[in-house]
Amino acid sequence: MSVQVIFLLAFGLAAVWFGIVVFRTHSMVRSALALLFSQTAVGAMFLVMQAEFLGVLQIMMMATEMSIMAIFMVMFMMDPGGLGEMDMKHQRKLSLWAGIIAFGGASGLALFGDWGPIATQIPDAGEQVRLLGIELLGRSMLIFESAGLTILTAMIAATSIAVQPPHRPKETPDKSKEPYQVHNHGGAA
Amino acid sequence: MSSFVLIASLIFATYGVAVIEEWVSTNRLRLAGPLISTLRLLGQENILPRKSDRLFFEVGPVLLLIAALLSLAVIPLAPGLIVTDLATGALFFNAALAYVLVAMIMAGWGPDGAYGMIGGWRFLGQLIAYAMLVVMPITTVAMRAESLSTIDIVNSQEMLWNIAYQPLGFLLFLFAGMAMAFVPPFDLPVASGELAGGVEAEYTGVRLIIFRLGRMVLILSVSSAIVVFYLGGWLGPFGPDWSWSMIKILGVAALMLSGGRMLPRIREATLLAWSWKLGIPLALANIFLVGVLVLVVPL
Amino acid sequence: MSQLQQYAILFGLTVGTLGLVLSLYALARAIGKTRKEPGKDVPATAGQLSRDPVWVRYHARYTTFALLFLAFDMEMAFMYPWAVVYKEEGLVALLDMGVFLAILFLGLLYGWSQSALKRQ
Amino acid sequence: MFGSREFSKPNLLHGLIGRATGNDLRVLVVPGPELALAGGLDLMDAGLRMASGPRDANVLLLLPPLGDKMLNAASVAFAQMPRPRAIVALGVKNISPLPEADIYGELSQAGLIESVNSLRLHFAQNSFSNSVQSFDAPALQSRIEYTCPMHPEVVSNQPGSCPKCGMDLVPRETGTDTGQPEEKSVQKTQSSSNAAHAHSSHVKTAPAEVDHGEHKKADGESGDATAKYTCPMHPEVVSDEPGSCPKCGMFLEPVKAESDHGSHSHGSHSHESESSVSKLIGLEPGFMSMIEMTEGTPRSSDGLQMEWITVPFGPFFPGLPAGFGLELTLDGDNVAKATTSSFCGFSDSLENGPINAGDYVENLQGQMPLAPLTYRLLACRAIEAAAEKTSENDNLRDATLAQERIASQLRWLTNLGRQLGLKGIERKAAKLQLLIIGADYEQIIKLTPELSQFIKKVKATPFLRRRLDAVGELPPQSNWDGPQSIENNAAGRLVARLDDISQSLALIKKAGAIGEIKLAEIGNAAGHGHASVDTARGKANLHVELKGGQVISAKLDTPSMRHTELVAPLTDQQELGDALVAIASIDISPWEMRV
Repeated sequence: MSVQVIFLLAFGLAAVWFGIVVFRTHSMVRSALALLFSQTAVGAMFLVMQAEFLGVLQIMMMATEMSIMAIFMVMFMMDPGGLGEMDMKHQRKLSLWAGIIAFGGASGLALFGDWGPIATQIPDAGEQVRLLGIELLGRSMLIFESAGLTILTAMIAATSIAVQPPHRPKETPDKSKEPYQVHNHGGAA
Repeated sequence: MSSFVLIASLIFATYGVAVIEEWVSTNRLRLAGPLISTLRLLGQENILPRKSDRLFFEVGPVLLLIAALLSLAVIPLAPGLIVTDLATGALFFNAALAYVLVAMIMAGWGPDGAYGMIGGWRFLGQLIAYAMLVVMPITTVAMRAESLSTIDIVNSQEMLWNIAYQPLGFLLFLFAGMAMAFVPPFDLPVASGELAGGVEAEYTGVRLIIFRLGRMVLILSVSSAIVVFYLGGWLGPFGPDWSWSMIKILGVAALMLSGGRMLPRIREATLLAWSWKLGIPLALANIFLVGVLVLVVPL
Repeated sequence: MSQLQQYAILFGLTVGTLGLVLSLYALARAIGKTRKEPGKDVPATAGQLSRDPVWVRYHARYTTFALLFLAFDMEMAFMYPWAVVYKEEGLVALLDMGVFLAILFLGLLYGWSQSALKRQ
Repeated sequence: MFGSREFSKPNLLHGLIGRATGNDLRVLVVPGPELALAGGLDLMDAGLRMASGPRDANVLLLLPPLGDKMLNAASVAFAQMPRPRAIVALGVKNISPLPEADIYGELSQAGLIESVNSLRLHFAQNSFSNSVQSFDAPALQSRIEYTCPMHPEVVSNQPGSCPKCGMDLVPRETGTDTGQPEEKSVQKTQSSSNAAHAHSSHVKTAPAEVDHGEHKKADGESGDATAKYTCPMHPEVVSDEPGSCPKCGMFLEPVKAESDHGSHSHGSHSHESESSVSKLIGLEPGFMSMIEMTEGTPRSSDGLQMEWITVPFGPFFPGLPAGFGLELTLDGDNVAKATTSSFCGFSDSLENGPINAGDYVENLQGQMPLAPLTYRLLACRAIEAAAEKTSENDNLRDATLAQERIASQLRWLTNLGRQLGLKGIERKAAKLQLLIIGADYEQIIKLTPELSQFIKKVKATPFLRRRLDAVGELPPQSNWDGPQSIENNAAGRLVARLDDISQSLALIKKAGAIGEIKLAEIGNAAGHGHASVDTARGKANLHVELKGGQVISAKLDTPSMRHTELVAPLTDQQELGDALVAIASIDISPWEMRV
């Protein structure tokens, strides 16, 4: 039991540490992959807590999804290699407060929420998957099907955003400069 | 005793894959080939590209090896001859191999060289093409076995191997597996003629040993997954179980390695278009077909 | 073997691989050090020195595929538990998943019709 | 000991490794593997494996002819090869700036095998040594130059400020080759290391005379000093009162001085440190505006703006002709721009004055190692035309030409096989090429069935046609005169080359023998002459002027010179792999390009 707790703590700390690395590095790819390893550590925590299906699923899905995030970050962020050592943090105060409030909320939920009685008998991993399947096809069927619809909506939205040529300010110098110049002169005056 | 047999046969199989790999690429059978190459690389300088992301550069090959080894851990050679019989084995196999992608991106991005970086990002495109064709056929295998455990999956094929029960799934999984192990003609990220080595281009010495070893274990792992999911694993008419596993695995590895050499390297655009316009509809149809089949003819 | 023991083996396998790698590195280290020479550590580009960093905003051409892939990947999470109980549940499962997959396939068709299934 | 690894007391393991290295030879051929084939060397048979790049190689194999440019490139590749490494020079002596070769041999298969044997011994004994010297060459030197982040054309050897905008110049490492084309750096302006500097220096030094429009953009979201509210998406929308953006309907955000994204007055520009600038103008240090950075960079086909990199694909790129200096500007893995050069081109100016007609023929032959007899024939014909002589064995000469065409097409197939990963075709074509080059008439006739079978096999390779179908469409009215085909794509040219082999075989058979190409006696003839020859790559033309039996001027026009111009249109916006196949499909020989 105690070994289990130690590993749980260790993976938890790893998750937190990788989470910190996400913001401490200048490289976009490092940042994205740090987030991935943070999520992997969470997956390992699930495993330690004997939620095998959930853990393995987490470990699997995050790998591909965070990698895709990495390529999007490389595509759309300035200086993805972090060579300029530039600071990517913006709105520090706001995000700090948002972080503190979210952390407080989450820990409050964890500490004071009603988690039901502690399970003494954990069904074995195969049984867990089976029970999950029965749940999906039984009680939660509606949720399951509406998840399908949600995914469909997401697919349509993503496709229509990605396929349309992205809207951007015209790149011709006169058009982009014009509004700036007007205000700039105002500022100088 | 059994763990000794297991380790010995895994080492033997990895070495066998390496021998086959050299054989098909040079047309010359040298049993000592991989050993000699390893010794040569061991004595080679380990060049670290300057201004590189050293962490990624170092971790890439190691992660590739770990991912490939972990995926191999859920593959049974015989009943009892398995590292871990996870209840979610088929899923775990997939989860471990997802990190091959991460390793390739790291190894490609790390050295700050153009060939490697392009290779790494290409492999992401390749994954987007093959991943669904790995996942969906595994589901149909699990449907028949009523379990994700690899041992249960082999046992479910006692009457009829899955290659006969769901041939469509087998073909899809074979191609997807080849793309997953990036063997020719799917060797886009490490292509010699297109990227001068690609992701491998900057690796020398002991790091290259790790990379190549990881690659060999990956090929072994994919071919043994094909054997377990579709070719009845250890099932055979006579003789010890593990020998059947070994024969089948090395056979599939040889097929994978040699078959692709006959075809020109597939373009990334073609691969993506084919797998999404043809592969995924076929895989969905396969799920439906097997679904009906399992209910009607539950062999 | 309990589940936790199995995870411990997997963890041990990871650590053991790291150990193998480290000992190989140590062996290679004992064989000799890498000599620092001009030009050697510049990434090799077929006989020319290309000293510029390549870590730039890379234009991947498979972005629309990637977005569709994310949706499909999500959906696979439901497929595994479903597959395991498929035989047990029978027709219900077939219809249920049939609807689900049909919805998903619609998404694919939509993407196809919007020419998302091509290299951008 | 330029190739050994440093170790004072080699032990048993070192001995083993040395022997293993000797038994696992990966070779980087300079100028390239096709030169080995043309010279009749079978590398596979000698136990050598082709390396995919310098990192993969432990042997540098040098073959004649080697020019200075080629040797410079070879020294770069050699520097990047990990030790233990060795140089083998076959038929060449002076290889500076490379160090002395470890093995010298003669240029023949026997010489190669002998060299490989001594190479194995060399590696077994000298892989580790205690007297190791560092290798250095002029091509490896680097220096720091300074460039303006906003005006890449401004390059200086000293730090300072840009004469155009007054910004601080940023350092950049570059090779000593001052002939670095400046256009090359155009795409690099956005290279990331400069980017951060770009902004900081911009803020730091921006004086009042800087163009206000540009300055404004650098500041991104800044607005009017009197403005109170602005739209987060449309910085040009500024209002005194809260409300919503007329363009997108978003709520306007209040802008305060010294807030994170605040507006600021431009009154004060004389700050000493960057941080004080940031504080005062409310800009985060190092914050870059996307609009500023992507301004002026060319767009991709899908309208997204990314950064482009310039990557060399030569002279030793596997799958491309050796010595061909291709430099691709890549937008992702699409080719945005291609520039070509040659590392081994010819020069047709007669530097040392008029030369003997016979010597001229030999000279031209020597400059074209991939098609020596073809160009020998061309020279002979042009000179004979100038001297108004005719040769009696013209169809025998054509047979010789045909033989060389077959060899050339087979070498092209080897290259294509290597590029596409078709090992079988690569090996078989190389083997047949070796058989063809040295063959006499009877041997060629005997080889005919094998060749036809091979042609059939290549044509039947699954997916090969399909792979080549989509690439390499020549623009209309391009001056292509290589093998003609009905289909205007790489697949069509593959078929045309295969058919060319069959036709050449038929031609040899009809000629009945293979003739030697000898210059007719021209005496002291004088005059102008022109001749053209159908080479494997297209038509080659030569004008010569004779005076007193000597060539006083010559003008050579080769197919590759014309076809090089096709590289840019063929590769434009093509995926990298397709672009390389397209380039391979027009079969350029860098030897036929001008230096």
